[in-house]
Amino acid sequence: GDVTVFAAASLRTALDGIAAGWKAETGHAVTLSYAGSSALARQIEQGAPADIFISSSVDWMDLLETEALLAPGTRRDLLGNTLVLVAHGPDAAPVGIGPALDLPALLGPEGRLAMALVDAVPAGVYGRQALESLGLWERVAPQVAQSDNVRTALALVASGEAPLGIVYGSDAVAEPGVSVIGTFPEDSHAPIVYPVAQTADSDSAAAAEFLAHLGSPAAAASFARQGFIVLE
Amino acid sequence: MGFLGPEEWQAVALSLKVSLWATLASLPLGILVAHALARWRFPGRQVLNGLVHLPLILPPVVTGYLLLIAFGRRGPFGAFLEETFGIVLAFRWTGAALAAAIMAFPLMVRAIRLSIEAVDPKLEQAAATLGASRPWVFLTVTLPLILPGILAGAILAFAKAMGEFGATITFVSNIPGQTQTVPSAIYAFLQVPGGEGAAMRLVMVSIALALGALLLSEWISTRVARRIAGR
Amino acid sequence: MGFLGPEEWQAVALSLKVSLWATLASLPLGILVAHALARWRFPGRQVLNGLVHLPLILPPVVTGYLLLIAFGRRGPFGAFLEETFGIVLAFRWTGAALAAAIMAFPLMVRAIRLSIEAVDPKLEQAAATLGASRPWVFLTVTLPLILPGILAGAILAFAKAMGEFGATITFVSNIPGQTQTVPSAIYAFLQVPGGEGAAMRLVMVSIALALGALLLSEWISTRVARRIAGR
Amino acid sequence: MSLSIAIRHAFAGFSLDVSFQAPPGVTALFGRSGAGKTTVVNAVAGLFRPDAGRVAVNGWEMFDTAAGRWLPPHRRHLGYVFQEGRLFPHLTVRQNLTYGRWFAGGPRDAAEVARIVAMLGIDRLLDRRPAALSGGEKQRVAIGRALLSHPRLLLMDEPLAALDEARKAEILPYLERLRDQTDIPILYVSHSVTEVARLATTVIALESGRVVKQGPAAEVLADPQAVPALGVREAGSVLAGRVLRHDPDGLSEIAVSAGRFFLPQVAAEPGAQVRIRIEAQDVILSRGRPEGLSALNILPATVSEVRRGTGPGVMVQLRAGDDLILARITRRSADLLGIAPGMTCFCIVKSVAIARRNVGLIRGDAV
Amino acid sequence: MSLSIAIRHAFAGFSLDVSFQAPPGVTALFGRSGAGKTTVVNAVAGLFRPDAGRVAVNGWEMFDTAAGRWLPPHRRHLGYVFQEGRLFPHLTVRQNLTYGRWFAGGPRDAAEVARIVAMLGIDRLLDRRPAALSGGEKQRVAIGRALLSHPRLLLMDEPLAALDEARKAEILPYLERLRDQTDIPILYVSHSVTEVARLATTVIALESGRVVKQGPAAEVLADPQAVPALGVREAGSVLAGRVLRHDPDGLSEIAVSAGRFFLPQVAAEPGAQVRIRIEAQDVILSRGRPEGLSALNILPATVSEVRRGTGPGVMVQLRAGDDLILARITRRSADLLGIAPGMTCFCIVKSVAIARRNVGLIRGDAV
Ligand SMILES: Nc1ncnc2c1ncn2[C@@H]1O[C@H](COP(=O)(O)OP(=O)(O)OP(=O)(O)O)[C@@H](O)[C@H]1O
Ligand SMILES: Nc1ncnc2c1ncn2[C@@H]1O[C@H](COP(=O)(O)OP(=O)(O)OP(=O)(O)O)[C@@H](O)[C@H]1O
Ligand code: MOO
Ligand SMILES: [Mg+2]
Ligand SMILES: [Mg+2]
Repeated sequence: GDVTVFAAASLRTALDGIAAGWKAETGHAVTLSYAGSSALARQIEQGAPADIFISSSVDWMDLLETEALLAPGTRRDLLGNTLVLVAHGPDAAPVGIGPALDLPALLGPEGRLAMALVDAVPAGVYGRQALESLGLWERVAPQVAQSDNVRTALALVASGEAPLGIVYGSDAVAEPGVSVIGTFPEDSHAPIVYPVAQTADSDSAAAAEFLAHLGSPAAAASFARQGFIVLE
Repeated sequence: MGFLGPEEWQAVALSLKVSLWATLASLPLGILVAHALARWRFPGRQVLNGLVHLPLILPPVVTGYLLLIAFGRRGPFGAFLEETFGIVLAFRWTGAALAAAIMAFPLMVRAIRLSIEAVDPKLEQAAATLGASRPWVFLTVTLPLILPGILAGAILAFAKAMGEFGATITFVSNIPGQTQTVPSAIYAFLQVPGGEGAAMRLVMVSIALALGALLLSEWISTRVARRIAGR
Repeated sequence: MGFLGPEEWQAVALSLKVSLWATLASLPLGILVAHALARWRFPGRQVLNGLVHLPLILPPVVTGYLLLIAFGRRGPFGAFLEETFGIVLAFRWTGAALAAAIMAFPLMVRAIRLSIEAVDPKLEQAAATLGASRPWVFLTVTLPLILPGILAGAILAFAKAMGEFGATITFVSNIPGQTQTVPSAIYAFLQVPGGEGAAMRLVMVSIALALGALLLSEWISTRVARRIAGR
Repeated sequence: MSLSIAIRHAFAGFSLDVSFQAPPGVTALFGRSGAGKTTVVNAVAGLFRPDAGRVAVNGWEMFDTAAGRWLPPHRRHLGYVFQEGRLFPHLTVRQNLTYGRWFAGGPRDAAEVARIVAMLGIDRLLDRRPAALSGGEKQRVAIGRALLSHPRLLLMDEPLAALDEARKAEILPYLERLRDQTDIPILYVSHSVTEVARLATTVIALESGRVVKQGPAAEVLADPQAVPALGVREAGSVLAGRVLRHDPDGLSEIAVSAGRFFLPQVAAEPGAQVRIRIEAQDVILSRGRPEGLSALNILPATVSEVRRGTGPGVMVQLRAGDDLILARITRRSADLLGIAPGMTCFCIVKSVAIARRNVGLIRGDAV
Repeated sequence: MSLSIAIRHAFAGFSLDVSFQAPPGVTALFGRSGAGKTTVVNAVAGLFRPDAGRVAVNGWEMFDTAAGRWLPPHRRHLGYVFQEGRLFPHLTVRQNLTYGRWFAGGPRDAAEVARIVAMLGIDRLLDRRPAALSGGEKQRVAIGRALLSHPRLLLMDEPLAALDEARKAEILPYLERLRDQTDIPILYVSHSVTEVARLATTVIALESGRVVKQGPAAEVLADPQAVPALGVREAGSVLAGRVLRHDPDGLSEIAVSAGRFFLPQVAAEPGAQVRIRIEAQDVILSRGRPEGLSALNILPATVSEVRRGTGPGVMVQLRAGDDLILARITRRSADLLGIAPGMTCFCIVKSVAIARRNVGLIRGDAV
């Protein structure tokens, strides 16, 4: 009756709470394995005992789907997120995000813009798309410092190492060392989506139940508290 | 229990188990390979040497990825092991131990190899003239003389195993109670807002354990050296 | 150039530069610390020993965080270095070298320490009776005798530096041409579906370089050993 | 032949070409520092593989380049006492001693260990480790270790050099007994002609990697031509004798072919065969039988050969009964006395001049 | 006093309590294996720190527990020839030789190196490394290395044990010259009374960590009471003499207080002072002046002391002129000849029985 969930590491706080609640409710235990979406997807390719996969990137879920590793009809978009510009310090002045934004000036000559890897990690990819669509990328690109994940990028800003960073709204929510000084327009980048699906190999009866539970109001509240946008 | 939650204690226990097994199970092979590299001349010696060092050179994620491809359930070795011996490594603590052992192997081998090279071959010759065949020379002369080196290598490997993260999480994922070692748990904490406190507590436990092992090994090898020096 | 793109070649060049500097710059300190641990008895010896080993025990990400806190521009050491010497580590290749050096330091120290312990103190005594003070004994007797060990330690450190990823990217991030080392580039490729091919090409380059260094060191130390053995 | 050795090897700057056969007993390798003695012994032990050669012990071939045969050291059943000890530092003295026995598979006779330990005077040391031993103590343990491994051939590379006279005197009889009571051949390297004369059945003199003299010990040692190879100070001859009786004043009477010999307390029963080495420099020649001298041994003899070198000394070989005696006297005395082949005279030898170490036993009648 | 040493230390199972003063020259530490010789030398070198004691060389205090003084080895300016060589394996022979000179800061005399190299016979080896040397070759290099470091005190722990007689004979004169021509005191460990008698100014006999006999060499060696400590075979006396002339037949005439002595070719100019060691066992006593003997040296003497032990031998001390001669004869001869204090008789010594190594030079008139 137990369920194993492979989930993108950034979902940890929310999912831990949801799983605990569900266990109290149903008695079914949920095992949660958090890692980067790429690692988890590859593991599922290699027969990992996952019943449910929650990815932070559409690409990896797409790959599993084309390889027929997902239980048909179980995939749905679970969560969305916003992309925000954060600055060091608790009360930095907000800026207007648009083609007129002079990021190099904000950064100063030495300052770095912290992002996740702009070609590889979803948050970085979205960030680059946004900057490109706003026509800001060309000028700021030389000053971008890319981290292996959003949390490290955020840490660079929180520590003051980088004055500005582009991260998910959900990441900025609970970090006292930074303030959100602007949110990128939804249409400046591809939709930020966390898809979920049951795996083809899953034979857990409870898996479908938990999958459904993820859409429950309680779960939605939990996700929302962490700054995610609950889709559907 | 107040310092760490039950899941964290579980990670600590698992890390200890994984690191211990990784160290102990790879020790005989480590000694053998170290001996071969130190004392034998055979074709392919440098290839073996290079192979042993690969995990050191490669980013851990790559090692983990290669392990996943080779020893995953669908991988050639993984499938073979499962079919013939019923051994499953993928996504089990045994896999974590394999990853840790492989990552720590170059360190273990180097430490042991250096200590073998420091043994005076004249003593081994003397043993041979007294009738000891190569294996016996090794067991009765070389091995006792390199015990401090073996201990050093084992502890080094243990420490590395306790800290190993990249290869482990890539190979066997991060499943609490199964493959979630202390470093993976630390990683998971660091990925969400507010997790730093819990992460640092785990870091402290992990430092305490590994340093404890380290000091123990220093103490033992000092004693052994003193005994040999006849003091 | 067809095998790798220009950005990848840049990463290769940078990795070499970072690893070389990390190794060479930490070597004197490594020898000093190894010598202190092997031959001196002083209070705090075990603390030093533990400190040296920390990077091995900790998950690399944690080391990266700690570096960031200590050596970032706002960190106590980072600010000091910048104000007094104008040295900036954050987001520079120098920071990558520092991260690599620190991650490789335990390996370097252990290798050198073992080789120092293998030097017969009786030879050092003989040098002392001939008028050599401690530093001279070290320079003229111990050092030449441990050259193979130093070489081994340096190459080990170099190899580790070539593969270092977690601490580096956390500390100095990934700026093409500045801090994007080969492992970061590999990691980036592995994050996207279908990136494995490009990653594996980089892996091969990185293996070739590190193994080349390794074989070179083996060859040199065999020659040195042969010379000492008078063959 | 018990020992058959042929070894050829070229080092840079030194080439070795040694070949000899030796009957059972002790074969002494004698030669100056750097002559190649250790190298030969190492080749016999299998620790060094020469370019070409053959080594056989009692017909058992251990090495033969022609036949492509090469036994590894541990299959050769040798006891090797090294020039520099080579004790196992991690084992106690006791464990060092019994190390080889363990592999020999022979009888585990506790009394044997006790006997050898007592002979070597290392009882006090059994529980120490080598690092806490003095130089001589180490060497004694090394000898015991080799002896206890039940070897088929004993290799000894200057085993006694680090020992004091008293200890040497204690160990030599044991080596003699080994030589006489067992079939174990011994290849013995030494700088000391005393040791060689006392122990050796066969002497092989090496010079710069070549055999310059070889043959039965008594012959080589009494050969005036061999004197340069052995060193003038060390020249001397060996007489065979039989113990007649022990007198109450501590002297033993020995029958030699030319008469009677008096020696201080010989440790052998009446009837025992002994060999007596007489150093050439200890022999005084006299035309007539001298009277009123403190020297007790006066043997009539006939000069058989006189060898004059460039120095002030003359080597005189005399026949006394069936034995050969070598005397070294000054040229001046030789001229004054008119020493020439054919002349008869008396050989005078002090009893006490013949050190106990110069008296050896043959065929174990030791007490 | 040139050398003043007091050392107390307790090992588990062995305690050392040695204290002596010695005048300039060579101080020989003599004693059986395990007596504590190396331990004393190590304490002097500063390689071993005893529980308590004091070491001073020519008034220069290197160690004094009472004063809390302890100089580290490299500040002591010693040349130490170790029992086991300890050459630097990574340096060539040449580099090993000049290692200490480098720190000594004294004159860099290339001729000095050449001279010592020639004396030690190691010219061929200069570019080799220690691993390619034989046992004796290693030891010769070690001696050269110590000599070339311009030491204020030379420590030699059985330096010649690994060398053959010929090489010993070559090196001994050099040590003598060192003793006589420089102020460098030498602390010399040896098992060989020959070496001791030839070199030593002062003899310190150790037994189980205690000094059992000490004093000027001539005295200790001619003391019949000292015989047990030194070993009966090694007893002998030392005569002072002056070279008169060298005869064309290769003999040298030496004036001693009791008459004239003939020795084979002494390497010293007429007029040079020499010391001649005569082993007690080489002396024959005769009631009357013997005739027709090949022995050339016949000195009139008066018996001054007779020491009978339990064995067959008797030790006789005689006064010949101003010198003391020790003779070891059998009890039987002593009785036959009626040897007793006060009796006059003749001491007969063969010229060739006095080995060249037993003739030493005093105050460097060497040729
Ligand atoms: N590896 C080598 N390369 C060149 N020469 C060597 C090598 N090993 C030994 N020799 C030379 O071979 C000769 C014989 O050496 P060996 O050790 O057999 O001498 P030995 O007769 O035992 O001398 P000793 O009495 O001093 O021990 C020496 O001149 C030595 O220098
Ligand atoms: N660390 C130690 N612990 C206990 N006993 C020791 C230690 N070191 C030396 N000894 C003992 O001290 C005694 C003296 O040793 P030392 O080396 O001075 O002898 P030695 O006179 O030089 O003998 P040799 O002539 O055999 O070299 C020996 O009995 C030895 O066993
Ligand atoms: O060095 Mo790694 O990056 O995670 O173990
Ligand atoms: Mg030799
Ligand atoms: Mg000694």
